[in-house]
Amino acid sequence: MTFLFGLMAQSIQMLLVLALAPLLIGLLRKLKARLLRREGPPIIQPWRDLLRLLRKEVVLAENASWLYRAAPYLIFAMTWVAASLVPTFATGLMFSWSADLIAIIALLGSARFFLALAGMDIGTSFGGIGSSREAMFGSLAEPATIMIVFTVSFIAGTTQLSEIAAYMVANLELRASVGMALVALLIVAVAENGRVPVDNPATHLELTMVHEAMVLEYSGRYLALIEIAAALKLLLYISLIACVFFPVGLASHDAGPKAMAIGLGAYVLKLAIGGGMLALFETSRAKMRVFRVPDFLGAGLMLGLLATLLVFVTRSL
Amino acid sequence: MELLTIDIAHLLAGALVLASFMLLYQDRLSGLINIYTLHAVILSLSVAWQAYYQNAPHLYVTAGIAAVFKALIIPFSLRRIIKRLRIHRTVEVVGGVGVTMLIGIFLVALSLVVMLPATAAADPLAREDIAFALAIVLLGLLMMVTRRNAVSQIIGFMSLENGLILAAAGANGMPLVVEISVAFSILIAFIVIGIFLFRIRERFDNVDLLELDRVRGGR
Amino acid sequence: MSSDLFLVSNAVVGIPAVAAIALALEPKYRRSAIINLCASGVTFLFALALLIVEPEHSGYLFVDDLNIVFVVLSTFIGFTTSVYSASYIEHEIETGRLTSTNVRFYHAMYQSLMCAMNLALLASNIGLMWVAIEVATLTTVLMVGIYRTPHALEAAWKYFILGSVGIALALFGTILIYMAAEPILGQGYDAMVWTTLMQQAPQFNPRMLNVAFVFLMLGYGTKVGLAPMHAWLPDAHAEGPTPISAVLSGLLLNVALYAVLRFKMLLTANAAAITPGPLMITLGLASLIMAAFMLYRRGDIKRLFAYSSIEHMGIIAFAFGMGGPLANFAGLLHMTMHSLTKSAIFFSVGHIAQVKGTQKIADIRGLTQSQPALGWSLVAGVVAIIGLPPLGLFMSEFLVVSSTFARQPLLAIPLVFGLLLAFGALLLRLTGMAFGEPSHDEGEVKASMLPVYAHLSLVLLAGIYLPSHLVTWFQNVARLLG
Amino acid sequence: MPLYLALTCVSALLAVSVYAIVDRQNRAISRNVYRLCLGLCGALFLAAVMPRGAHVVSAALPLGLPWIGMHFRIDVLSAFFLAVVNLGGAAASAYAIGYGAHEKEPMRVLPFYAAFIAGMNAVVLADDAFTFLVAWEFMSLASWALVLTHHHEEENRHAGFVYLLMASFGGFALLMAFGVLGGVGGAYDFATIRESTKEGWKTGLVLALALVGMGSKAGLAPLHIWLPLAHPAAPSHVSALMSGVMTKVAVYGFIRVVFDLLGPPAFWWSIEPMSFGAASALVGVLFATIQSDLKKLLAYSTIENIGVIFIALGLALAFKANGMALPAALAFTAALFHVFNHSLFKSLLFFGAGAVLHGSGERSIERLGGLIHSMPKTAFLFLGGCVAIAALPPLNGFASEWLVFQAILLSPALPQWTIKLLVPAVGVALALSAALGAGCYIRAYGVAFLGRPRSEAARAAHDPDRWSLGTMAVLLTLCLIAGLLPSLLIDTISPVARDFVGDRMPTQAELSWLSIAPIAESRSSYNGLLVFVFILFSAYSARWVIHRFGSARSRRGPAWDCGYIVRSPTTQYTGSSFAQPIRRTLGVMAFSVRERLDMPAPGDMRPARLTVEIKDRIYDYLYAPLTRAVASCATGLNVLSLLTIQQYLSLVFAALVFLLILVAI
Repeated sequence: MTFLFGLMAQSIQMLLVLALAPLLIGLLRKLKARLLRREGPPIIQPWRDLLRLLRKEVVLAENASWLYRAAPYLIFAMTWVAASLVPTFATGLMFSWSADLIAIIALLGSARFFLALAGMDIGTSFGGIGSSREAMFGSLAEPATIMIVFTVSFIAGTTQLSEIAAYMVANLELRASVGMALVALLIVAVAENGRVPVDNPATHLELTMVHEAMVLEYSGRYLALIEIAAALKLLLYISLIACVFFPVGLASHDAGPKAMAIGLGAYVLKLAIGGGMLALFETSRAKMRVFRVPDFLGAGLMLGLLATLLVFVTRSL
Repeated sequence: MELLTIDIAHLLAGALVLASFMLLYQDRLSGLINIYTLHAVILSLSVAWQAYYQNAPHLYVTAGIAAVFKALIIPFSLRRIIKRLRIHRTVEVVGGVGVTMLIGIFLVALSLVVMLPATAAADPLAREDIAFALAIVLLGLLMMVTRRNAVSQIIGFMSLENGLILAAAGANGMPLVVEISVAFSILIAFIVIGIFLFRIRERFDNVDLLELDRVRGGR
Repeated sequence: MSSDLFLVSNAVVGIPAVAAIALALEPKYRRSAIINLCASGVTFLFALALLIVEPEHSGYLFVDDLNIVFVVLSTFIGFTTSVYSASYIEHEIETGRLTSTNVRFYHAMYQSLMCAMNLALLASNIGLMWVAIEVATLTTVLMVGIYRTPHALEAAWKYFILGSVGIALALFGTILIYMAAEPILGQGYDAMVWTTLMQQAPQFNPRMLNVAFVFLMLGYGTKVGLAPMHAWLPDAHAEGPTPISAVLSGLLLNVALYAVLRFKMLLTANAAAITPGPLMITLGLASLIMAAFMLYRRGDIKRLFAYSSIEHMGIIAFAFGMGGPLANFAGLLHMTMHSLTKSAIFFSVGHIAQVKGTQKIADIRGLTQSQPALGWSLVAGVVAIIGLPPLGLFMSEFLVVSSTFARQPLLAIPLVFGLLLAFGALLLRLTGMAFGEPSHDEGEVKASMLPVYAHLSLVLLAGIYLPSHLVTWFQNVARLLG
Repeated sequence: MPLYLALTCVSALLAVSVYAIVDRQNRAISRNVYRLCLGLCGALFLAAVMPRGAHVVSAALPLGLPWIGMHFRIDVLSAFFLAVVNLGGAAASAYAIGYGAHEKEPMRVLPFYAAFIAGMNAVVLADDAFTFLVAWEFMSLASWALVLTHHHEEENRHAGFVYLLMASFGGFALLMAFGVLGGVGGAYDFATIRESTKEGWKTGLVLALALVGMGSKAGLAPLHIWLPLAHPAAPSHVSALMSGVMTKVAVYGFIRVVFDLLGPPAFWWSIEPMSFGAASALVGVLFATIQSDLKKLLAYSTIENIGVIFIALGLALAFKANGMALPAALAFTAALFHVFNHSLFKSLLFFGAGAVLHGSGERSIERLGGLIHSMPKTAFLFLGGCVAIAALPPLNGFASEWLVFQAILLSPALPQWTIKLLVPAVGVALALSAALGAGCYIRAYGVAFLGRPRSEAARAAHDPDRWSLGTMAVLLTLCLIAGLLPSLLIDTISPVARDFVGDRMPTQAELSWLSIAPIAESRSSYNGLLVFVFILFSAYSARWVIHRFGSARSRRGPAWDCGYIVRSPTTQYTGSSFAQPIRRTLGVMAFSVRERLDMPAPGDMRPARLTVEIKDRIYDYLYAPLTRAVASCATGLNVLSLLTIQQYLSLVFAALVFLLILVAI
């Protein structure tokens, strides 16, 4: 019985993230439009686009290989799994232990790996540009993330997200290192999701784009998969921040439906807030040159390391 | 009487050292050869005296070899050689005779310092003898080092070897002295023949230094 | 002592002497080569026989554990070299570099050299040993100069003069030893015999011994080829016929070393005298490092390996200077292995020089391609000489370095430095000579690879397995050396 | 019993190399030799894994150093490494049954190949210093000969020279280390060394020497310069052996000396391995990222992985020194696990590179491209290798690096501040190298296998023979298994950990769902299998849903490429342009990059060209001065060979007088 319940909770979460991700994007676009005094598209719009794309026929370049065709599914699957392993409304879901924080980050890494490869498969210059930049950003963003993981798990003594969340709920304490880690994580999140100021998801000016350049050749269902994967990634990062730094309202896996409902509500609220803040941030910033991005990420990395070292200062472990 | 014998031995050994100094000083080849002859004669005398003093008959043989071979044959052949090679008139430039002399004196002092304490046990004649012998050896080596002319270097070597014979003779009742002197005479004969065969005019390695560098650079 | 006539040791000395006379009379070079070979073979057999018969002590000769090592080794290499020289000399005559008279002379000298060396090793008294070594010098001088080219003559002459000075110094040292012994042992023959000297050494006048050792070390050290008295060695090796280079490196250096060791024992026996170790160590290290650096600028293949001989003599002197069971054992082993390996290298180098018609390293390339047998045996030889396993020199170098480092870490560092330098130089040259595009060959040779293979396989065997007899025997000798 | 089997196999391998020489005329010789090697490696593998009667079996032969003999021994550690070595050896041999047929001069490979494998096995089995060093140097020697297989290229000759020189440098370091351990008496067998007591300075000395000796063979920076020269020079299956296996033998040596012979560690021992490991990880991956020669790239990435292993070993030392047995076991297990993994996927990748080299004749990725079409099978297998070595889940590379991270996360419990603060820094290096590694392999695979062929050779390339492909497939499968079920390997390794760091990780096989939890499930856990199943499930469900409800139609058309219509493959991103961001951002500090762009004026028709020159700082500042110094000394001393006899005589004279004065006073 508990098994079935657990399974159900887990699958609810999987479907939940899947459902929410495009809506988050929609919300983001809407808010940005409103901030620019425009009547934006409805929040549901991304879902519409996706469904249309899914029904379209795919146009493949002549020399597209099997890898090119398999990549979207892999990317989608990896991101989805990663996203559904992050506690959203409840901790300690059935399979949450099957991958800890490091593994989740690594899963995103493999998604990036295949995305970058797909970008190079057709052999166009833009794909290459996108992939090479993506590779560089990734190779700076990942260590920063790992550093954040170090900080958090040095404090909480675990890399299981559920446990971290539980710890954070249990003893709420303000630390310099936590603050730095939060900032670093925000930087990483912005970079990883290709938001302004690192990349502009809305443009098609070739030279400013990273993510868009890689997927330039994709169309139809493949494009849809990649888009939703991107949305999932954004969702993942926000819920990560939420669950590590603002774990209020998280239900535990054995709690009753009521707690679950509360958790759900809290989660949606957090997402909305996150989206709102991101929208504000993006509208208030201009995109930076590509070769300034490493400094941006480097700052994140340094913050992460500093946070890790400060852990020892603030609390003698 | 005892003292007299010792004094005579001393006299001869000292004369030998003196002769070595003269060799160091002398810069004309023919003159060198004459002095070497003198050197050899003194050697044979002192060896003979040792033979008499130690009444060791076999030393007379050594003395004989010295007298005949070194005092007659070698100088004779050397003279012929330098005539053949047309270097009998060469007067070689001996850089800084004074310095050489000083070094020579230092060497004599050194040999005394080294030898006298070492041979405290040995009988007086032997110990002065060996000290002088060492001095002669060192002087001979010094001569070989300072002279550039092959023949004079040879003469230096031979004077060195005379010192050895003196030492061998001086060592009381040392066996095989004859054999050793014979072996040495053969050696010297070879050297002299060598000079003649190899037509060595100026130096042992009869090519100038630049040439040497060119030849050996690749070795 | 009429019975002494029938002693084995006499045979070891006598046979070469007789053979020398016979060869001097034999005009046909083929037959004389065969005689040479047989004589050396028989000598080697008799040397082996020395192992079986109980230690003998006749009037002028004597046998003990120490010198028997040297005798067996040198007669063996003398034998293999004679095998090699047969084919080598034949080629020289065909190419007209040597006339049959030269060869006649060469063979006679070869045997008399053997005789002199065996005599020096077996001589029971220091005077006789000196005479023998002097004769050996003379004969080798004549053989080095045998090609009569200006370089050969120059080399011979250089060797002759430096050698004679060394000999003279050694004689003076010998006389001093006698004078040190004479007050205790009384006048006459006894004061020059090893056995009595060793027994009475503690009573000798130490200062006398010190002075004597200085002369002996420099005198015989010249023949060992230790820096700074080494100058004769490279030229003599490079300009003479290759069998002689092999004999020089493989035997003559050892004989001189043997003399040094004997006198070292004498000094160690006397407590009051200076310990000879430091002097030997200094000279050894000097030779090692000097030679190692010299290896880099060598353009002549035989000079290259001549310098490597200096280097190895340095190592050996170092080992014996360190003393102690391990180091001495290592020294003996290293000496044996070096003799075998180096002569093997010279064998193949000789043929290589004949094939390529030059000794210039720059003109020798890609041997493993064009001359597989010669090339690979050169590779094997060099690999052995730079002390890589599984060949014998690795074991000795292992012992030397590790034992030194355990005792005197600071001494081990220059040692290792020198070894690495030499390693680099030889490897560099080897890579150039053995690999790459082959340079063209002047002519073919009927190379006799047998001696090379024999030596190398012995070295290989020793690197993996040392028979227990040999080990115990070496250990005795090591103990003897103190 | 297993020991004797192992020794027989080793001697049989030597016999094989002799046979290869004897029977060189035979046409089928190379196939025979490789078959034999395959069989013998298999037998040795069995000997490693077969149950040993005693916990430790040892034997002594009357060879080697007379008064010690040759000691051999199999304990858990040597068994593990024996397995690794022979797995690699068997794979290489199997691959070479097909691949070796293309060798022009088989006689320059075959004898040394068998000897090489024999040497590596002997190192692992050796139980006294002499035997160890003999086997060690023998291994170097054989591999040197293999590096010189294609001796016609100047660079290979140079590689061989540098390689053997560095090897003997390391050998001497080890020799001295064992000299210290063996002591004045010369007690060189490991049993005695274990018993003997060591003073502080001695342990420090031995540690440093061991690090230098083993590190120079393993390719630890800054002793790595030979590695990227030598490994690519050899034939590919040998490169696989050298990179995948020989470096592991060096790791074995380090563990044997430092964890076993040297006795209980002090905490500062861990500093050297960790910092040098971190340095190598970074240097290796950075240089790998900018290489355009496929095999060089792989060689550099070997340096990176060795760095990772040494980091883990350093951690293990730190924990062990502080008596924290469980974390020590975790770090140690991580190290060995990574050893195993790296030997698998590095061999796989080198085999792939060999297949590419043979199929297209090209080693430079700049002239390749589109191989995924011309050699699809190889492309698939190589992709697997890339994913594995890029430490991406669910393959095995990630599993072991995950363990290393877990070990790092335990470091706060360490009492010493130096280490406490050093470890996070090392962690950054580790994370950075992992991420860069992923980028590096994206580049390698993307440029070489994807896109459009940049040369005719690449277009005409073809898959290799069955044997080669089969071997690669097997290796990939092993990678997958090791990645999905790490628990199996962890449990096989843990006895080693118990013997060498005093404790073992909790048995993983008992955990639910076959997941792994190093310390406790509440702390951290990972389940490769489940993640893999999840991914497959969601991917396939997505595909099913889309094809069912969306559309499954697709047609081919020209690439969009923002409307550009230049079809020439030169418009693609090249390897060097891909690496440009890395060069710009990190290149300046790691390697002094100089980029020169020559852009023609508008209207000028000549092509613009960009020249990039990269200098290895380590080489410039460490090795170049050394070589210069030696050269100048040699030239200076060379005067000694140009003197006249007179001057030589004066040398003698000076020596004599000097000594006489010495004696006089």
